[in-house]
Amino acid sequence: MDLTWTDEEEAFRAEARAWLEENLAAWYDEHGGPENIRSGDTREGFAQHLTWERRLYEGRWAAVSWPAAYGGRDASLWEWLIFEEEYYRAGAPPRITQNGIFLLAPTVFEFGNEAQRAHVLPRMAAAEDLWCQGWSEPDAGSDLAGITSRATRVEGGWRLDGQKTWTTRGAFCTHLFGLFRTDPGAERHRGLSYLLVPLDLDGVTVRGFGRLDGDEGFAEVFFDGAFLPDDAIPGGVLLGEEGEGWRVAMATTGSERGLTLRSPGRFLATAQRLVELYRERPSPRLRERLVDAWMRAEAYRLFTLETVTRLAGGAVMGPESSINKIWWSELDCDLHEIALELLGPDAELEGPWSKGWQFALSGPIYAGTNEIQRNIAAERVLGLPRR
Amino acid sequence: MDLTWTDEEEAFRAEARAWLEENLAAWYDEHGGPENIRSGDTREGFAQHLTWERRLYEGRWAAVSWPAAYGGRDASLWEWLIFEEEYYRAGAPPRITQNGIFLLAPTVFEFGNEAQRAHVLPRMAAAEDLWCQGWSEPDAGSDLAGITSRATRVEGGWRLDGQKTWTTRGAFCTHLFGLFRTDPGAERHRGLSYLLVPLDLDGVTVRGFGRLDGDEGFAEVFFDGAFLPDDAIPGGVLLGEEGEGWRVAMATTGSERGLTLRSPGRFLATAQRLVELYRERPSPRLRERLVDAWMRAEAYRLFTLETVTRLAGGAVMGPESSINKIWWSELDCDLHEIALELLGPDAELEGPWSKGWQFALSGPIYAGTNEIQRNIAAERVLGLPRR
Amino acid sequence: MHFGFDDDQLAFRDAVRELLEKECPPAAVRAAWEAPPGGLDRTVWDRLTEMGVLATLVPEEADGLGLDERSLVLVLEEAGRAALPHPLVDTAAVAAPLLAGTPGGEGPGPAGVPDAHGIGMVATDLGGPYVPCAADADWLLLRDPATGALHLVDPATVVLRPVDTVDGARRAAAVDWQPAPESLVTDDPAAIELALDRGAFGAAAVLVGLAQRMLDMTVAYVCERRQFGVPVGSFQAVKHRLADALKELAFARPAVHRAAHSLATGAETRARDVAMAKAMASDAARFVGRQALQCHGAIGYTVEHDLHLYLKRTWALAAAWGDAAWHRERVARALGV
Amino acid sequence: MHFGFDDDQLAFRDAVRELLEKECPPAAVRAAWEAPPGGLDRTVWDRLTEMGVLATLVPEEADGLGLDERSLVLVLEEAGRAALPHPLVDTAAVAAPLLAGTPGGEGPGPAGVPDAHGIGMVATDLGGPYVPCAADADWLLLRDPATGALHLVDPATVVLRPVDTVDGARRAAAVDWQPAPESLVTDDPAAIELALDRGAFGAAAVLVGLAQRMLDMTVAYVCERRQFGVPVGSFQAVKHRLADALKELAFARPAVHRAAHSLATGAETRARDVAMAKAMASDAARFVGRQALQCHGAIGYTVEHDLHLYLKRTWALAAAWGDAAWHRERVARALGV
Repeated sequence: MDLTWTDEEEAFRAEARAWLEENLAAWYDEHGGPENIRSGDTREGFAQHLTWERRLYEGRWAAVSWPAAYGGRDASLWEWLIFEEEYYRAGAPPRITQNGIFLLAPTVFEFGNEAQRAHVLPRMAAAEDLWCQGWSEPDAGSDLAGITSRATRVEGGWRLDGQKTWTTRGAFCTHLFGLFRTDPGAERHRGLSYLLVPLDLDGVTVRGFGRLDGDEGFAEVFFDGAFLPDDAIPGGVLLGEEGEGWRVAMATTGSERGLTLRSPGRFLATAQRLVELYRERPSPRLRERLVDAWMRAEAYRLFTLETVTRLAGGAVMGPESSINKIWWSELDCDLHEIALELLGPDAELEGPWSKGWQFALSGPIYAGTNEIQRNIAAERVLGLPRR
Repeated sequence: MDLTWTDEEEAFRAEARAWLEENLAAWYDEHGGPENIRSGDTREGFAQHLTWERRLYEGRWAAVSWPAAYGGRDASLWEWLIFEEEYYRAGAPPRITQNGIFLLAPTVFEFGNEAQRAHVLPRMAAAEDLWCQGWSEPDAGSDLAGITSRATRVEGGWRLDGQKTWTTRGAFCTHLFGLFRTDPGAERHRGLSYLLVPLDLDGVTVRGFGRLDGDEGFAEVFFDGAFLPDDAIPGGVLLGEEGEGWRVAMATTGSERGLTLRSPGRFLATAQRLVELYRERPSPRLRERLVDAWMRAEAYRLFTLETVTRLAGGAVMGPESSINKIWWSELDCDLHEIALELLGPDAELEGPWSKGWQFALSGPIYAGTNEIQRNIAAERVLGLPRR
Repeated sequence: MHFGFDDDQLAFRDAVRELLEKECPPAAVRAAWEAPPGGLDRTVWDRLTEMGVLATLVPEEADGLGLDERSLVLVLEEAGRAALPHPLVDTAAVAAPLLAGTPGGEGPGPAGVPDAHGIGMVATDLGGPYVPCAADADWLLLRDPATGALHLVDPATVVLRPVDTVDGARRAAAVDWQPAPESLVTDDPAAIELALDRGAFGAAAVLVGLAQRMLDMTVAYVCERRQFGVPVGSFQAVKHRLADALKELAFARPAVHRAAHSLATGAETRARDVAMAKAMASDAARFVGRQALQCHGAIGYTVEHDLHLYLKRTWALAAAWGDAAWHRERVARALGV
Repeated sequence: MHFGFDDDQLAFRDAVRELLEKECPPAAVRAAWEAPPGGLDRTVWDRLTEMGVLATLVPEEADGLGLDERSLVLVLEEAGRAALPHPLVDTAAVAAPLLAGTPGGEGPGPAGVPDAHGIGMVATDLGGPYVPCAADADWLLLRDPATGALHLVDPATVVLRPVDTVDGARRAAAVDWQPAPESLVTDDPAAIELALDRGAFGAAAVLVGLAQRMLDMTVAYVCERRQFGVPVGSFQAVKHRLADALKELAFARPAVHRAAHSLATGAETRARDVAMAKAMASDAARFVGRQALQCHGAIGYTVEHDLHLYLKRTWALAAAWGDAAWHRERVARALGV
């Protein structure tokens, strides 16, 4: 056991820190100051954030853990953790590209062919193609296997029918990765396929709508007999085998709940800002809760270091990522709730903490509700009977 | 809405208070001081508490809400609440007769014949017959319908076989009221009968064993072909109809969870003692939790006043008693937990708060676990689907 | 001892419920999010005025209904169930009895102010730094920050700075104004304290109604919504969340009703009872709201679904008129700890 | 960066686990409840001594194993899993390295004291007012209440007043004694602080082991116990309780392992890290215990079932060496709030 970083890792951290400091300032200047940056989940803010994403790409920070050939810098998981810590410590903005980079890309690496990788990944890193996740449907939320959107084999491609919803940033993206039922006779988890879909096809309609926090962060995507040519994506629009969509998607789910979607750096930064808020507006009655939340953010970092040690030793992520997701999503709510209590009557005003809190409330819902995560932890980690 | 007591009710309160003060002192004197009184759930303490129960009976305070003919004083539910407040405010001891008086007696009033009432009730009030509840079995805890103890019709009575367990104070009682399977062909809730069983029958063996808090408060009761004569109890040993035991018992369950088993007075007194403990050993970090617990005890009183108002207006107790039981059992745990935190390192020592806390921990388990109460509240009050 | 309501009180509640179901559906709440400052639709407010709801606590001799908080509490719960955007607490629970001088005062309203019955819409900053419906109100009841005295101020004489709050239908603003002798209503600390208690009590009652609405919506939703081939309400985790929501609400409500009684009877324990009511109602409503959001899942996490209308009002009111922690502090002092 | 254990550390743990499974079954813990003062069975202790466990933190040149807290932490978790009644934390985590003068000291043991390796069983009042296994120990490490200095005292020279505690196997007593110059071990505040941190860390590790044992017992029980025709572990409410127990434990454990690292490397953040470990382990173990009890139902609420042996040790240790609140206070100071 050795909890110190190597000189190389410290150098990596210093490089990231310096780059972020300089480029964040430059980005703010570009938009006339941080006060003019709107949420990336609004149309106007999304466009602003695109300039940040492209800056990241130019600095080769868009996807540090990817091979250099695809726009990354072959960083280790350790370096990725370091980068994330620095990213959030610097106060850099949430990644509007995250659903592509953190959810689709691992799947492309695992299941894509070389042509798909070569086309999809660099354009994703460069924020040329902007990917949203098309899984949920009006009747398939927690129960993803209830998907009814259909992809029907036709000459030279697929015909798409159905509807996706709660598609994060769907109204601003260019592409969707989604699950469609390709075998109408199969039920539940069978007969689904994982498709890569440009959103500018004829017969595809995207309608943005407001999330709880007021931003137009959600979209409905309607497919009305849209024709998806096989060659819409070089290497093909099918990721993995036809009918294997569930298995392919579940690999992504592991990433979503686990390591990559919500790195410890994000919560460490929030916890640190909370400590600073407390120093400005101390409230002894909240001191223990503050310490508790800070410790839980720190414990998340330690838990992750332990996990990465195991992964570095050859282990694979297992169902324990389910408790991970419960932990950070509830921690995020608590961090923001304490902040709102510290703010007192001012908490009613819209502001970063209020906004952050409303967003945090979605954490126990998205990426598999915490109820489902608890089922998974109980059944697959502890071995309790499924019934 | 009028939250004041009548002059008669105030007079009743004053009478109860004066009597309790005088007689508690006398009872302590009888045993050489309160420090010599042991827990009523130990053999020695049970005998000490019997002298208290008989004193209560002589003062006609053993069962105030019963008709005078059976040893009560025809008190209203309001007066009963007042008496309970005074009882616990005075620091009078837990009732070792409670399972008879609060669980069996309401059933005898509702389902018993006149001969059963005339025999069972006065002797119960006088603490001549001491009743324990024989429901749980090794394989029928939360799932009471899993009862397998059998009562077989034989000439002049019943033959009893099987085992009951977790029988509170069973090792010190004289009688058991219990559910036995009288129709071996029937399953689950059907074919059970509610029997009144003297524990001195041949073929009945009672073995006391320790609860978590160390007292011998539990017993196993073994029935090995014991012959229970029909006339062991005047009016018969069967309470209600043969095969109707489940329905009869459920009436008792309502009492257990609801109004009578745990009156608000009990928790108001604990909350008040906690406030006093806080004044002796103030700990600002616990102040909000203290206030919260005090409010919850007070809210329990108000909720009960509302319930009794409805009952007085002709309503009947419904499934809402399930939330009642969750409320007081969790409140009891919290009240004692705060006390232990106030006591700090001294909490490790055995003492009234430590003992009370260990007992409180059984609250979410006994009388139907809180999990089952939540199911009942959701299904029968809110109408959620049973599945 | 009778801890319940009489037939008149229940009939009054039913009449208001019927009105609000018709005139204040979710669409009316949404409209209040969108309307420009000063443009709040008054249809439902005018009907409430006609019914005498605003003058519930005004004595009959002053043309009011001559009722007390035991009648008002049920009406305010209905306002919560409907998420009524108008400042009913400010007007009916706080301003009307204050201006009518009840109980026991003489009602020293400033010159030019209509009688308490016909006062119209009053908004106040007693509940927090920002005034709800500030641009819509006919009068502003404002606290002089220097002296604590209460003034009734013509909105035409102040500068409003609208603020962006979590609940858009609160229509809140900061108010820049100058106290003047002629606007003084009272500087009697007891009268001010009573006004604050009435406001906290009123907010507590509204929170109970909001919580009930969110619970009802959620029960209906989980019975209907199917996932994994069954209604989601058949999952034990959902059942237990909602059972706890039911429990918290069921035990907070009597505390609010008792506060109504304590205010109506001028009980010695009034301050403690109101504080307990507001603390418990704030916590219970926030808790119920949290369960409602989680049980609705992504559907509830949109502004297209109605849940957010009730949820955001809950957040705003839980923090207004003293949050739960502030009122627990008051209870602590009453307990001598 | 490597946040895991090496093969030697794991082998050491496995050896201790094997020993304790054989020599410290629940019956041995029960025997510790019953044995008279001074009558604690030493079979398992002698085996631990032979294995060198007591001297884990003693340098090799002083005949110890020359290991550090990163090796000891796993052993202490095993002691927790077994609810070992003997004062292993007092002896191996606190007294042995203190007397051996590690790290960096000279080990100024009082005259007549055996070397750190062969010191035998040491019990201390550093963890709280009462000394566990006081009548059974060979030496008592006591804090002078006037000066804070630590003394190593022969039990024959003190008066013990056994106290009745929740966990009978703690065998605790209050100690009446007089500090004397010849019994002084150290009055160096840094050494005393380090001893306290080692004790808190040790208790945290034991709590992790206790929690793991209670979780394992409960998982096994709910898979086997049937009610309503199914294993009770198939109910979602039970699943979610135990998923939360797993989660709390899984996130507390790395905090304890990090504290081991901070102690072993003399990290600047040592005090904060130990405090965080003890706070989280105390809370997690109490939480797991509560879920274990509820999921066992009435069966677990008896002294005939083994659960209470682990539960009561958990309660005792969660409060000893500073409870969670006390350590959160230390973390708060480290955070500058």
